[in-house]
Amino acid sequence: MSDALNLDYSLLIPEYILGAVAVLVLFVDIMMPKVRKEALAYIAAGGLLLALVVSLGWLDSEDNFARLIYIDDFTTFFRCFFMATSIFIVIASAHFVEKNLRNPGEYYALIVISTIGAIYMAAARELITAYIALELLSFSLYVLVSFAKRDVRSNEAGMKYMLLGAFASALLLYGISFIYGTAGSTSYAEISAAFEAGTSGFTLATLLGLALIVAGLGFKVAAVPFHMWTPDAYEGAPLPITAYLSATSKAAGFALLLRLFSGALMPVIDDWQFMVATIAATSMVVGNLVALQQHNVKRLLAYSSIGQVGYMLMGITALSVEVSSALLLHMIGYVITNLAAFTAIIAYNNASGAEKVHDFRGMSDRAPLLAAILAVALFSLAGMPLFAGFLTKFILFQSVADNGFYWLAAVAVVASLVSLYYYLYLLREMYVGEPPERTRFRIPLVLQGSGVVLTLGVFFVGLYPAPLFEITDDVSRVLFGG
Amino acid sequence: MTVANLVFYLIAMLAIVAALGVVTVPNVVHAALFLILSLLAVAGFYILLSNEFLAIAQVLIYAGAVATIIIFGLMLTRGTDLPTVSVGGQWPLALLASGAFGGAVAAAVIDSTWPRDVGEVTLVSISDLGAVLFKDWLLPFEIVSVVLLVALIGAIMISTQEGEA
Amino acid sequence: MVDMEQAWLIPAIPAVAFVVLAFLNGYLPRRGDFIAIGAIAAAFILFFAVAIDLLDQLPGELEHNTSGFDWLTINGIQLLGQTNDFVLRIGFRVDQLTLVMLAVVTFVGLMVQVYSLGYMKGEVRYGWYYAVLSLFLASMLTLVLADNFLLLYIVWEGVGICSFLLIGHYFERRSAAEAAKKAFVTTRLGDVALLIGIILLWREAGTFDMSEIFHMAEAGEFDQGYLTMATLFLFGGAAGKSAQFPFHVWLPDAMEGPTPVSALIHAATMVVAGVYLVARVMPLFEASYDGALYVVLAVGLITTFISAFMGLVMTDIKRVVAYSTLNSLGLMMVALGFGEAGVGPAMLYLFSHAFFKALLFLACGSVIHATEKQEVTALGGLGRKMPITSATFAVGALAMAGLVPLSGFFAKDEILVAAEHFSYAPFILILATLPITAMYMVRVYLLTFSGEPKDAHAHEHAHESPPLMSWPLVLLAGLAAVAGFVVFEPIGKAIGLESGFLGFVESVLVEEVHAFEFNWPIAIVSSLLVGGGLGAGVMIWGGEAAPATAAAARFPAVHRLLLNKFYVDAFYQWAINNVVLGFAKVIAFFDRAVINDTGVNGSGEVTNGLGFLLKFQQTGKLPNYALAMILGVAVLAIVGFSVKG
Amino acid sequence: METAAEQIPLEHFLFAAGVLFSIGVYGVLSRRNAVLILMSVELMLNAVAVNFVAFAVYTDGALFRGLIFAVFVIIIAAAEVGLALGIILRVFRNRATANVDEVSQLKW
Amino acid sequence: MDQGYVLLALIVLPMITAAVLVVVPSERKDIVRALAVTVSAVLFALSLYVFVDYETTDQQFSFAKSWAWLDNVGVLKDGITLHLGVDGIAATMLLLNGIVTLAGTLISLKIEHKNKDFFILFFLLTAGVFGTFSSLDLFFFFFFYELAVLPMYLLIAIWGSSSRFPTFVRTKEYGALKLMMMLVAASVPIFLGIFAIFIEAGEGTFSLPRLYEISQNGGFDTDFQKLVFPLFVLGAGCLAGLWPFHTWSPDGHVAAPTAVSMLHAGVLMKLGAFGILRLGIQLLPEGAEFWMPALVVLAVINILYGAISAMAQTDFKYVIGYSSVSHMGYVLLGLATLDPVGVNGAALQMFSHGVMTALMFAMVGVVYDQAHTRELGAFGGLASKLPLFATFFLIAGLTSVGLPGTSGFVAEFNVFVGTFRTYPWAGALAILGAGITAVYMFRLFALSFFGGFNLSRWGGLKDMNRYEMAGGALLIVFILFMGLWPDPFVDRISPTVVNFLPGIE
Repeated sequence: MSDALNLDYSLLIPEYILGAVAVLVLFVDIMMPKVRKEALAYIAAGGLLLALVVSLGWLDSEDNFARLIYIDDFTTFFRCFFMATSIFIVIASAHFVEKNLRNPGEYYALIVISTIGAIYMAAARELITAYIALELLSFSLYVLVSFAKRDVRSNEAGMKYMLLGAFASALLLYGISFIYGTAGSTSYAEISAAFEAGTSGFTLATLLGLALIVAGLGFKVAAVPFHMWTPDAYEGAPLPITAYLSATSKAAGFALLLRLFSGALMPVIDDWQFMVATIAATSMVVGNLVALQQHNVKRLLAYSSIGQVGYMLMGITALSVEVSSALLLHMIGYVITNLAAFTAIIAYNNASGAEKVHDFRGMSDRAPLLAAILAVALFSLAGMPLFAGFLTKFILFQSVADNGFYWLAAVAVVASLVSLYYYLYLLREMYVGEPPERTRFRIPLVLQGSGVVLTLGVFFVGLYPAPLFEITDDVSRVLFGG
Repeated sequence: MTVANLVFYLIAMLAIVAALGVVTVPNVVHAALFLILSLLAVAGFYILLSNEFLAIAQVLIYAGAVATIIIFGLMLTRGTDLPTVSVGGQWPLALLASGAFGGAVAAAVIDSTWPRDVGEVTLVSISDLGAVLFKDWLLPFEIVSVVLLVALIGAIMISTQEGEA
Repeated sequence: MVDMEQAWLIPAIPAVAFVVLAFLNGYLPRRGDFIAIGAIAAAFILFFAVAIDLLDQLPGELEHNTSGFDWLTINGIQLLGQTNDFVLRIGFRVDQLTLVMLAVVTFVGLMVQVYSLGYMKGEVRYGWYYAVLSLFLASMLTLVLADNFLLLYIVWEGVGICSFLLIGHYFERRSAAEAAKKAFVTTRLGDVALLIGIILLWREAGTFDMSEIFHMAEAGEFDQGYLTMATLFLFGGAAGKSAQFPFHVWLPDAMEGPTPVSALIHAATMVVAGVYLVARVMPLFEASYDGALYVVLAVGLITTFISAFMGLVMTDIKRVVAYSTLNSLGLMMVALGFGEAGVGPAMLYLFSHAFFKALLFLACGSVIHATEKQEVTALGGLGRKMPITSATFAVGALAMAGLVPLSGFFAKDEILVAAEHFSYAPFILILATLPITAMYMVRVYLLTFSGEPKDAHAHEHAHESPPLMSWPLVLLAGLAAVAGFVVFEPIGKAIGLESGFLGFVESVLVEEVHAFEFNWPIAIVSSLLVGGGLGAGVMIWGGEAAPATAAAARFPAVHRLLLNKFYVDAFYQWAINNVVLGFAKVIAFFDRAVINDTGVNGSGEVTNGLGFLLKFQQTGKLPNYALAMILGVAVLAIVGFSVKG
Repeated sequence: METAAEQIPLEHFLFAAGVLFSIGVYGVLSRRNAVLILMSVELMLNAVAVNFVAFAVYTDGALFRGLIFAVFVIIIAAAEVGLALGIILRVFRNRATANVDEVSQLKW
Repeated sequence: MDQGYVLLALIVLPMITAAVLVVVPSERKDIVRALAVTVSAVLFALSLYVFVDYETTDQQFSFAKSWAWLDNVGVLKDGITLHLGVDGIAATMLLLNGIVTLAGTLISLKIEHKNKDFFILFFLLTAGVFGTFSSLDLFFFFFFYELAVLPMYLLIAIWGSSSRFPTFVRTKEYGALKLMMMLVAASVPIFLGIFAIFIEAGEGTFSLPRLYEISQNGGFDTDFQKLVFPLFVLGAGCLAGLWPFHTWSPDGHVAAPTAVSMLHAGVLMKLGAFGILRLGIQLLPEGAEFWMPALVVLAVINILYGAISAMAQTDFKYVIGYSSVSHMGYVLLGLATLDPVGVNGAALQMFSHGVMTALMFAMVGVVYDQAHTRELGAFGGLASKLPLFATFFLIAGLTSVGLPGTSGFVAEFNVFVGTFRTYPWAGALAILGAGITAVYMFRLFALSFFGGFNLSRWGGLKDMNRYEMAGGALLIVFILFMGLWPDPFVDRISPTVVNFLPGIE
């Protein structure tokens, strides 16, 4: 550690922009009460977009800040990814927040701030930074989940999420402390180097540390059996936040997992591989089975996301350059799809207050475009062709099978079949069920537009994945230092 | 057995007993007081580990601020109930699980061959710590400040009464 | 000049007529009936051309008697150990058997079509009727011309479907619809056997060509047991088409069709296709175990016997004639059961039967046309009102009974001769049926044409049929009377058959043919029996028919047994309703309850149920969640530890 | 003079932290009051901090990253308490209970 | 122009049409109809062109062309190429799909309810089918295979119809759900099989021609083949209605709207058989030889079971539905013989059954849309009031019975011959099945078309409109075409069959 640290603050400009945006939003909210609150959403979206564009400046760079965070293509990729996600969430929130929530300034500010946390989770190559970034994201989410103050379900969800999150943090930290103790460092590269030399003196301590880390991160990404907060938080949280949970929170968890496991823990892959395989398999099975019994759309999508986590964890299990690029591709596809689904649900909820599956009865008559968007998203989630889900699942499963986890891929394929049933259940209500009345809802153009863009994204990933796949492949190579 | 050892055992005993108190006594206020005790004992560990800064921080932040907030919290959430609570129905399972967990930790600790005699246990002076913290670790520090900001905003936003009617 | 190579034209012309009529009958004057008649007339003329060409070449090897083209070819497959082509061929071939059949089909076809001009006038779907009739003739002519089994099978089905369509011509009548269905399905069961037999033969021979297969059979290239099995399957098809026991039930019901159809299809031509087939494949029977022929013999005998008795009690004139057809068909099968020796007599019977049976049906049609009744209980005394019909019917009936010197006499006598050569048992059994046959023919004649009219109204309106209908009757009657004489060598020579009819037919099978000899003793015995039968018939039904009623009253069980057709139909109906449909219902229930509701829905429900059970892990209580997490850590640690070893 | 740390083996601290952590786990699993659960979590976090400091002192003397980690853990823990109490308070306001067994409207 | 674009056009054109339809205002039903008919006609013309222009050459696949779609990224060392091409069987199947699509479109012109949405899904289905038949790449094969299943749920659940029986009800939602779930379940083993093939081949390629080469060079050892082959047979077999995984077929087809029944029973079930051929027999010949006797047994069960079940049905469409199960048994049997004649027959039967069953469903639709019942006993004498309809149906029924002169005979006969060469007992039972077919078909005729016509109840029934007539006539033309002149079909199919069945016997 003799050579001087690079403390080039310009590397952090996108995050500074985000911070400034957050403050600006708060400021506008407090100081300019006459501004329509919807405008806050667009200010936030604009700021995020600016930061996104700026962050593209670091394309193909290989730089680091104090060896804590690395501004490489992986980071740039996730910067863009998280910011884009937040843009869509913010836009989708505009009408919802206006209608259902107070304190819009805090709401948007927290979303923007949490994006910083997510980005640093992906960028960090050092445990302390990674942990703190994770807490930044988590804290924001705790607040956002319980944002509907007068809604008892939101409070309850927030409390459960918060307390269990703290509990999981403690487990994670304890695990990290053992890894720190055995490897003697918190830097990924040094941990990797230390483990490369062998863990003979610390067999059990390493295992315990790994188990705790898997558990702690498993909580963040909602893997069974650390998933229990997920359905409750999804159901209790305001709808856009549910979407945010299912997109950014999950993706950030995987970004961290990818960095950590590929950068630091690869030498002990034999130790954790089957741990991850176990929770991957149980997540796929339990998530998809329990989803069969859900009648609340948010809860249904929560369980469905648990199943999806299972698929993605397979990618961690059989971690390699190929699998990680497939995993990233799947993640992009999944997030785009999920955002499309939630955009449609949020827009429909704004108009009708629908939340239960049977509330969606006759959606195709009352809001045909939204129904189509949701249908596309559901088919994509179920892994049907034309849409992102088919391709990304195919490549992910294929990669996993090719990397020695054929049985896991088999479980995934079957679980994926089960998932089709509950997506069809929702589809049926949307298209076959008779609506209570036939009048059409007026849906704001912004939401329609955002939904259409996301739907086109779903098609894009499903039909022309080459550009994205090349990007994720490059990113994965960066991850594995190739 | 050196004095240091003896002191360690005493502090450890204190910390553990107090911790047990936290998780077992029925009266919540007593539990909170036990927590303060336990946290103070942990501060003792830090002193043993030659880290006064951390000990001070522990006492100030935890035993001072945190414990106070918690007691406030207890008071505010007491409602009509007596400040006593019974243990949850799953305590036997909890005991088993935590016991097993402790066993696993013990096994892991025993199994490992830690570098026993580190010739150079360094005293970290507050100035060293400060220098490193605000230079090498500035980024996490900044992030933590944002975390605190978030917690602040969140706590205020969520617990305020305004406009509730 | 048309020679045998152009024999395919004979069926082609009616086929074209069918296509024209099927699509255009609505746009043609008279619905295009003239096209159909013109087509069959042309075919009839062509028949003479072909016949002349064939007869020119006899005796001796037939040349230029084949024509056709490959219909479907699969190149280069491994067949019988060598790379070969799988060829399906549309091929035509003319020989002596074919010629007999062509004569019958074209002539009767022409007669019936002309007759129909009168009979079907003003009926529904008149044009369609002629179209199907043409299609039938095309198929039937192809059937007799086919040089390979595959083509034979194709048109075999073709005549079946035409039969179905024509029986069901008046499909608005439920009974007609049912009869059509019954006819098709019953014969179809025979066809299943036929197809199996054909493919079995192909499997060993590698070809569908008949003469090749016959050569191989004669050369003993087949395993005899295998050949017997295949041949019997072929016979199954023949039995179905020729309404042999146990497939005989469809034929009487087929009388629901228009009467000319009954005359053409269910008397003269289609139903004898089975007989033709057995005659055609006689080399295979000869090369098989003897049992194969015994089966034919037995089936023929049973058919002859039961139908003779059933004919006695039926009251529908068409049905009586239908049972007489069964009777005749049985007799032909019996003849074929004698082997090569029986082919000649069988074909002779087929030949003459075509005329007198067509005649009988057309005469029945004339009666029905005049009275719109067909129950003998509603007829009677028509002899004076319809003299031509009455006379021609009498000729037909007597020919059927086998009275000297009508055609039936010679035909039946030749069979008796062959039987006597073969064995005494069938000989005596055949003799026993003769008086019965005579009796019911007399009965139906008397009840219809003599005595007092039972339905005055019908009788009053009755009148002789128009010339278009009566002329075919007369022509057929003439032939029914004299057709038998072709057995005599001089007469045969006169029409070009070198050694008489029998020798002509036989020459298709064997090099040396027997010279025809009239067998006086058998002729006398049979004539006595026929005469006795006729006499008894006149005595019983000539007056008040009291003896018949008395007999019926005396033996009610027997009467009922006969009236109910030996309960065979009833048994079939019962079996279909209870066994077949019952089984089908069981299968359908199994499909629904076991495979679908248990297997398919069940697996879905189990999955759903697992979800139901699993969802209760989500208790909503925070400490439980935390416990699950700790347990999860434990599991992970255990997994990690056990993998690590 | 030997510092105290030099006289006490690392394992002792680890054991002590382990016991504290397990007690914290027990508290989280068995307590019904949300605030008490929070307190138990604080115990766990303290144990973690002890672990970090011990490791820092015994194995990472030059860079003492564990120490830094412990500082951050303490800060975060404090923030956590504040935020968690805010949320618990909100639940209590709306439901008049802080008993986690009773706050179970969201389930299945 | 490069011929390869024809196949691409067949796949892309319906997709583009679907996309264009999305932006057509849903009130303009006339535009939707005009567009649908035009595109279907073009598709038909293109498929006919492929069929006519197909020539047997030394090359395995005609019209072949490939487009790089994914480069060699990640696990795909060879990338994924959109490789299209047809052999003789695929060319025939493309024609079949072209025919049925056009006929189905014509029949569906009368749909009023959300006809835009209907045609969007309908064309997606079509694209999937065209794609599966012409894909020479495992990935795209599977892609299009699933695409063909994708629209089924909505098509059935929205435009379908429920059936009520005295003791139970089969709702359209149930039929749709079951069909969808079972078919996607069936793709699970195919998916796994593709994984296995991909891994075992070890070249990171999905290209079928390359995999065939690997297979011929012994790249897949016998044990592997034995293990993986059943995956393909079970998966693809389910789509082909293999007993006991057939129950989606009657219920699904009955519930489906007319055009969907036509396309699904007519073409989609062939995808299953085609899958067995492409993935099973061609890729894993040794596995095929090992497992085929088992498939023979199942196929015979299919034939008899389907036929017997059909006898007990009282609903028009259920009779046809079960007859499809029975007829697909012939296809499976033909394939299972691994005999050139038998496989040839199976391919012919795929075409024949496709056209014939489409015609039957189309005709049932004609009456059902007016009468709103399909109870066999409810009708009678339809032939006198709706003669044209009855004639069309009769032709379809006779084809199903395997009457010579119709395509059914040509196909079934080849199957029988092939079976008799290899498994005579199975051949005999199969022919018996054809006999039973006659029983239920003629029972249906006699009950519904013949007998007296109930003028008071059904006086309002009208015969086919001209579009229905055109659709039906199109199908009949091909029934008779193949029945009377099968050589064009056999010329295309049999060299293909002989080509990939060289090692057998």
